[in-house]
Amino acid sequence: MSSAPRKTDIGPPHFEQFLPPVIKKNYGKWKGHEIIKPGVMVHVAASGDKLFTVRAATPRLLSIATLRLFADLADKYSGGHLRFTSRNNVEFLLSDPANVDPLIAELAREGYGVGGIGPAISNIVHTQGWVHCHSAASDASGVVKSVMDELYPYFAGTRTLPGKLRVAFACCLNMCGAVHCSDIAILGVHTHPPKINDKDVPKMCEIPSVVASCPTGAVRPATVDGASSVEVIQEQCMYCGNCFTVCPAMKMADAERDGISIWVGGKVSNARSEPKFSKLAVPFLPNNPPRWPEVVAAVSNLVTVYAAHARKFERMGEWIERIGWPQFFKLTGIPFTKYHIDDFRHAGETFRRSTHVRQSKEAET
Amino acid sequence: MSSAPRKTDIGPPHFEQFLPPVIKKNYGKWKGHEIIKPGVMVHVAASGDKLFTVRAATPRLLSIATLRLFADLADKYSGGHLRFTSRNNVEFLLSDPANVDPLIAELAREGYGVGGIGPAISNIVHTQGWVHCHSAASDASGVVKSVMDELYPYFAGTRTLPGKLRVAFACCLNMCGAVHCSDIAILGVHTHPPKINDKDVPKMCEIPSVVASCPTGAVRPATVDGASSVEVIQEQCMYCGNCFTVCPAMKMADAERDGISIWVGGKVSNARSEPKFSKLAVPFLPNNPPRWPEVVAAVSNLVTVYAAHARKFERMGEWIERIGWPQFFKLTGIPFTKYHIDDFRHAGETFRRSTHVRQSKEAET
Amino acid sequence: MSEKKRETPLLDELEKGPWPSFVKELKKEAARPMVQDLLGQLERSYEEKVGHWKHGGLVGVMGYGGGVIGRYSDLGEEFPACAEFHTMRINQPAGWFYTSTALRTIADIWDRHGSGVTNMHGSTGDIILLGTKTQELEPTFAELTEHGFDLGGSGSDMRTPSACVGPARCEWACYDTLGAVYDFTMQFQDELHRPAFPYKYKLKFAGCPNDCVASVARSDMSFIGTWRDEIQVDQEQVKAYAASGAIDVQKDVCDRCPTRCMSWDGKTLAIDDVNCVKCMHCINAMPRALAPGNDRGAAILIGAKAPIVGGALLSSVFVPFIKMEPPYEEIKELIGRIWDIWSEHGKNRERVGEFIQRIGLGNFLEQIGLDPVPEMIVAPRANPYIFYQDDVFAQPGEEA
Amino acid sequence: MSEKKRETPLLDELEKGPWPSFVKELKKEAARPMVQDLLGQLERSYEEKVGHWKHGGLVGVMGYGGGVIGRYSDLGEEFPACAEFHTMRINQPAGWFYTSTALRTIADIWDRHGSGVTNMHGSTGDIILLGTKTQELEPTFAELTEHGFDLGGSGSDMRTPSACVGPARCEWACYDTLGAVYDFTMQFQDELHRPAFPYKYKLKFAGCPNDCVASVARSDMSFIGTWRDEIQVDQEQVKAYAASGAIDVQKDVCDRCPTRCMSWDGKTLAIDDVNCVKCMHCINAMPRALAPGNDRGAAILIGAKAPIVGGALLSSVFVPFIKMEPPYEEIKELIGRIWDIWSEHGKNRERVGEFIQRIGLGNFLEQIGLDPVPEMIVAPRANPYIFYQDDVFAQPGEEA
Ligand code: SRM
Ligand code: SRM
Ligand code: SRM
Ligand code: SRM
Ligand code: SF4
Ligand code: SF4
Ligand code: SF4
Ligand code: SF4
Ligand code: SF4
Ligand code: SF4
Ligand code: SF4
Ligand code: SF4
Repeated sequence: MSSAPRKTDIGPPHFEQFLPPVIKKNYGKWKGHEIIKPGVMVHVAASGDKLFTVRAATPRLLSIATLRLFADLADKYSGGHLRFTSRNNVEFLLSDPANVDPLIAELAREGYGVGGIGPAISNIVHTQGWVHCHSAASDASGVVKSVMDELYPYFAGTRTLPGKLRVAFACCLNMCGAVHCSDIAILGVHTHPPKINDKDVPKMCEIPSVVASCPTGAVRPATVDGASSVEVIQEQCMYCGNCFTVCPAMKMADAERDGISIWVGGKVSNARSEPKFSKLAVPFLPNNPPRWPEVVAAVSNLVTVYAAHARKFERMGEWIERIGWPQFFKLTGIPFTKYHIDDFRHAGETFRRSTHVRQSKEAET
Repeated sequence: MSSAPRKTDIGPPHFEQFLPPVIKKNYGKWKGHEIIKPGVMVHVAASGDKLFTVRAATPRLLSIATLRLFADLADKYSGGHLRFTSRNNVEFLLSDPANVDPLIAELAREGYGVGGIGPAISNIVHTQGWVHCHSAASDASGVVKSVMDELYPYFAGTRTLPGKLRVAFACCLNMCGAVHCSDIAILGVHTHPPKINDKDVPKMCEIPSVVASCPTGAVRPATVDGASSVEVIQEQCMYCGNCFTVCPAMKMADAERDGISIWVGGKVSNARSEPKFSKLAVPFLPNNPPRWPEVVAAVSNLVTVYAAHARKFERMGEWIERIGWPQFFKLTGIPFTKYHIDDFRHAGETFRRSTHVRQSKEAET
Repeated sequence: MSEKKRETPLLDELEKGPWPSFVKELKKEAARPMVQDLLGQLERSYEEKVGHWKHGGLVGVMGYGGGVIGRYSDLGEEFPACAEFHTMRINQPAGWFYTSTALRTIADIWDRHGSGVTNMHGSTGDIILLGTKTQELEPTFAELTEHGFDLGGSGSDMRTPSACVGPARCEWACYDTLGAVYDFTMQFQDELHRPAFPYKYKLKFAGCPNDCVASVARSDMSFIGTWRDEIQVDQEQVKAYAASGAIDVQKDVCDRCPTRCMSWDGKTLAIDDVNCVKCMHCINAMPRALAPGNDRGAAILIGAKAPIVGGALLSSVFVPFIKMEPPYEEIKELIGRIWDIWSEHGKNRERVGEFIQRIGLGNFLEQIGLDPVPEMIVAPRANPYIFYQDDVFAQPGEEA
Repeated sequence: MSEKKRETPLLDELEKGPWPSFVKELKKEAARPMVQDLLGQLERSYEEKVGHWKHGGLVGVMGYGGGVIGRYSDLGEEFPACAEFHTMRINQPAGWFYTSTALRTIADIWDRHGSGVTNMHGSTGDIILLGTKTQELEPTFAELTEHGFDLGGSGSDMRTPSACVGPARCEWACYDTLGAVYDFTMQFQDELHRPAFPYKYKLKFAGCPNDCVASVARSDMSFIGTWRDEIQVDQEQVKAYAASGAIDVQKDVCDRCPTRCMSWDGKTLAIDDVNCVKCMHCINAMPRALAPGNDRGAAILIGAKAPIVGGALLSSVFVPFIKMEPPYEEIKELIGRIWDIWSEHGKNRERVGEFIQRIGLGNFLEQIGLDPVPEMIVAPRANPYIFYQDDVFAQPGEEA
């Protein structure tokens, strides 16, 4: 565009220029906050100054039309100031409490509901899916939309929860996002070994890298019709797709056998208990676009059971650890299968190496 | 000896013939027990019958002279009935409480003190050492004797403890005995790779088994002076001695570099907390016969610190988990080194994957 | 074909319901052929239950090795307008703060050069500009830099660092997360833009142990704010919480403290701070009454990652406590030493967390010159396979 | 040389002190040349800090593959009387009960045929007869069987099972440990005496979760007594404990319950038995007040072992609860199925615990025809590397 010397390595704009005046003034000097109503909180500074935050949902995938809409709303209600959150909501940063309700009304009109603060369900951290990624075993945005439509009352504050409940979605085992440490993780899975295009392998792939990429050593060099390619020992493949990441000629996608698994009980905060991984709840559900009813039902069931049984502040994983996994499977009605038992590197660590077992036949929480 | 048809596979004698009458009568119908004094307890049956147990120390390695002595004492005081415990003490099973004190007196005269019941230190589970095993990195009986001479007050009940404290000894990493799950485990260690006798390898060893025996893959087939033998990649060897177990031509013993390591905080009971492995406390102490003063001092220090700080019922490992390992190292004065950090298969599981850290500089229990 | 509007009955279903609809977002830009074809291809994916993107390709801007993800359709004939559909990753401002002007600037640039579709934001934190052609990459980049924006990371480089809102709005921030993320990002521009590592390296900055950027799960190096001294307690406010009935101080607070180091007699909340592990729970539960101490800084943790290849990892304690003060020299040197040894000895596609487990944390510490401390571990080794070195013989009995 | 008494100044040190001395024991038999030489060789080990035994040799009794550990001195010239010094492992009576007569029988046999030195008992549980020559093995064996004793295990066979004292003296025994250990030992005489497995297989029987035979750490198959119904509570006795001051019911009992399923209001001890994990603590603490329930049996755990080769393991839950009633058919069949598949597919020197981890517990269960239950695990897998099989497609939505 311009013929001036090319600028590189300038880094991001300095954040300070984007901070509202009340933040600049009270930076690092906040004293406390309170949730005023669903999606709205006020932070109070030592100086007595107040900052009102209105948090609205976004689908993360935003058109520039919407960016302009948000800019307009910010100009109108929050002195042109807004931010996005680490879970892809948008937050308007208001100084004048009188602007809160009009802003909420206008956001609602445009389809961006307000909520997600406190012991609630916030936005689903998610990924690209069929919108942009080559690896996806499912769409991302469609599943997120379907699930959040169902869980919306927990976002908007019309239904409450014992503690925060973080849902995440990833469309393949690369797990872009903190899927592996979420209260409920929805994970796209391939369940079929890669289909090798022997013609393309020598052109597109470095065979040693492909062999090295496989966590289970299922990929071996092979000669096919006189040319060097690879073969996959089918029984050793657990469909991670890592070979495909390094070798486009090993396609994973499979319309009938790609699907979704559901994992529960992870967290990242250090509050009370240490961060933990999510654990397998439902091994496989089919891809059923556009609304993935099986996935929605399964997630909804998990949320309902958790909401009914957990104690105040208890995250999903903390609740399950208190009542024990056998009881979790009983309460949720999810069948326990051999797939639930880990069989990878650290498998033994998940075995119950004691007699600490709830023996009662009719165990209830 | 006899010319009758050879008897085989008859199994052990049936235990019932060895039970005292009071046990036969009340088998499975005991109601409770009480510790009367150090080393003496009474069990009361539903019928009201009582059984008095006097537990005496043994060095486990017993002469037949002593077996005959025990037999005589049993005839004199317990109707000829006695048993040994799972920790190699001997228990006289008395019906007449009047016999308790005379028995104790006679045992004491013979050098077999009474104790080890309740929250005490009992006998050290141990192994063969230089008395019988080819694998030993230290003697067993000598270390046990030296340590128990020091800890004797905790056995005899003149010093008390918050809970049971189980000490175990094994003379090599084969760990014959529950060394890996003891409150204090004393473990003989080799710290030098095997010395290969290339002449003997082909005669005495199956090379593929030797190669397979090495947990780290340090053993490789090699040709030495034209004959097939093995070589050991020195940096990959962690001195487990497993190659020696399958191949006598790979000697581990090394007078200067064999020694002792100390491990703490294991348990096997399910009481309160789940069974746990012992963890490394002191990586290496020299073999210093006949009395291993460094080992005795280290064990004694551990017992003293535990006795001073743990709460009632708390086993060593439960106490440490409550106060945290940093505090354990501080209180015991044991230096924390890189050796304490696991680097084998499950290494990552021992890393602190949270910020749950006691930050205070002057942490005390 | 892109000229005539394709029907999207399946996607249309996703315009319904209370949650904001990504389909509506796409349709807002559907006047553009690129988005029209994207909708068409996506509808096809919904029908067929498979994606239609080919494996990425090497595209980018001059002099940079990362920041652009090349993407081609495998239905390019049918949907030519999105046959090329690369994304650009733009380094976000710290804490994702914007003014309306800044947001419009981005919108305008993307209006001129791309699909008009974005992600606000990508999982790593970048602004994602979703879909453009190769020929537009350079012009977009020129306009972005013109307006003060630059690319983020991709490939085997340092990835765009991110931070929680921190002192800008949060009373619990134990250090300046925004200041730090900006400083480190600027310091390591070269490492961000020119992949030269064995694999990616992510930094995330959280102001306190609540970890609102999920750093412990998602970054090779997590800076998590914490403190060393006593929790600040306003006893009157504790009583007020108790009186209000909103909080049962014994049950909701004391009994949920992970080390049970608090006690409450109905009047005074006593904290045995020596045993407090700074988990934040009591502070979260009674924000008006409690606050982190005054001796604040951060714990540095290392090695989180997703499952590929060797299994997922959470970060683990590396520096239990450090003051977070600009210019952060000590930390930058530490990072430099880590990158040096990992770059030299790490295998291709081996994250630093896996590298450390492979060579052993003890050895790693030795090589970068950091002392082992017991705070790094949950417990010492249980496994007796110890690689003894000569130093153990030098100090017999030292522990007694 | 064995004719003249050798000085043992180092060993003599170990005759001092309050703990019974193994050196005194040896000296009680020192009239025997074999023990005289053993003392000499041992003194040498104490001087030189190395053992002087050669790697075992293949010796045994006719028709048996185990039960004897061959041992030769590497100083056989100097100490000829203990140049051969094999041990015999004799299967102990269940619970290590003896009469004086039985003990004298053993002493007499070993007087005639061996060193006169024993271990009461070996770590696995056997009576260890310590030191004899090859030529004495058969005669000793004949005398032993004559008197009703038989050899125990060694090598890759079932090893001598052992049991805690159980119902013979303990109020907490949830099943007949002694009856069971005798029954299983008799049932599997062939497997005990003739090594035919990939490696050793140990069985241990503990009457309750206190596990006084350390079965969870030391046996490939642990039978640990437990119960399914409510703990029996005598409230009067609880009050008596509280009143005595010996026990602080809240602090010492309720607060130490692993699931905190007990509560105490000063008068009544309430137990939420559904959440009780049968750890025994409260019962141990107040034996007069509490007792295990009436619906008793055992949990079967599988796979404990020492570190060689792949690392130490504790046993893990295999059958969460089973009634322990003779003739134990169901359990014996289960053991048979385990041995079959492990013998067929186990590698040489691979313990069953390692075998299960290698092939996967899920697959193992499938092969032996046992249903997976969540009691077997601490938590489901966190790792997404799942070997899906066709059955997952058969049941879509079944869990909803
Ligand atoms: C805005 C945001 C930071 C940002 O820079 O964007 C943020 C802001 C706040 N967090 Fe957070 N957290 C934010 C993501 C997170 C995350 C990260 C995530 O979800 O991926 C976590 C870790 C979640 C986990 O453990 O899986 C997180 C765990 C917490 C916790 C700990 C909750 C717990 O019990 O485990 C608190 C304390 C609390 O809520 O009591 C907290 C508290 C807060 C407070 C109250 C802090 C304050 O005083 O300002 C803020 C508003 C609370 C709220 O939303 O309920 N924040 N918070 C993020 C909002 C995301 C959203 O749109 O919903
Ligand atoms: C005799 C013996 C069983 C046998 O068949 O030989 C036995 C007998 C009793 N044990 Fe035990 N235990 C015996 C080895 C064990 C072991 C195994 C070991 O040490 O290798 C353990 C597991 C230790 C561990 O966890 O590392 C063991 C863990 C217990 C416990 C749980 C203690 C805890 O808090 O963890 C109790 C309950 C208690 O003491 O409160 C117990 C309780 C008892 C009682 C009170 C049971 C009873 O009512 O009769 C018996 C006497 C107690 C005592 O010695 O203090 N027994 N007990 C063993 C005596 C060994 C010795 O000579 O010292
Ligand atoms: C765009 C984004 C997802 C999103 O929708 O937000 C993304 C997209 C991709 N990720 Fe990611 N990752 C994205 C954040 C993450 C995160 C989350 C984070 O950074 O906090 C993770 C988990 C944390 C971690 O780093 O481990 C993540 C873990 C992966 C992995 C697995 C890495 C591992 O060590 O396990 C791969 C596979 C690889 O690197 O080969 C991967 C690979 C990919 C690739 C490049 C696909 C590939 O196989 O080469 C995806 C390109 C998709 C596309 O078409 O645009 N992505 N990826 C995120 C980057 C946006 C941004 O810059 O802000
Ligand atoms: C005699 C005894 C030690 C003692 O002093 O009591 C013993 C002695 C030996 N054990 Fe053991 N083990 C003895 C109980 C144990 C135990 C404890 C137990 O059974 O409760 C264990 C730990 C539990 C387990 O089985 O894992 C044990 C784990 C080992 C191992 C490691 C096995 C593993 O899988 O990790 C080996 C090495 C091997 O098998 O190659 C081993 C090997 C040996 C050998 C045969 C040495 C060898 O390398 O071949 C030792 C012969 C010593 C000798 O000269 O007599 N011994 N061994 C114990 C048997 C006496 C008996 O029959 O009652
Ligand atoms: S999770 Fe997998 S499919 Fe989804 S964006 Fe990341 S790499 Fe692509
Ligand atoms: S999908 Fe994963 S397990 Fe299967 S061959 Fe490829 S890399 Fe290996
Ligand atoms: S622990 Fe090692 S040295 Fe000791 S008896 Fe067992 S195998 Fe032999
Ligand atoms: S001692 Fe152990 S690690 Fe060393 S070579 Fe032998 S088997 Fe391998
Ligand atoms: S991580 Fe801590 S400092 Fe940062 S926003 Fe969350 S609560 Fe506040
Ligand atoms: S911060 Fe956590 S550990 Fe510290 S006192 Fe509060 S609840 Fe307890
Ligand atoms: S294991 Fe239980 S039943 Fe057996 S002796 Fe110990 S306490 Fe009694
Ligand atoms: S047996 Fe253990 S788990 Fe059960 S109530 Fe007693 S202390 Fe609690």
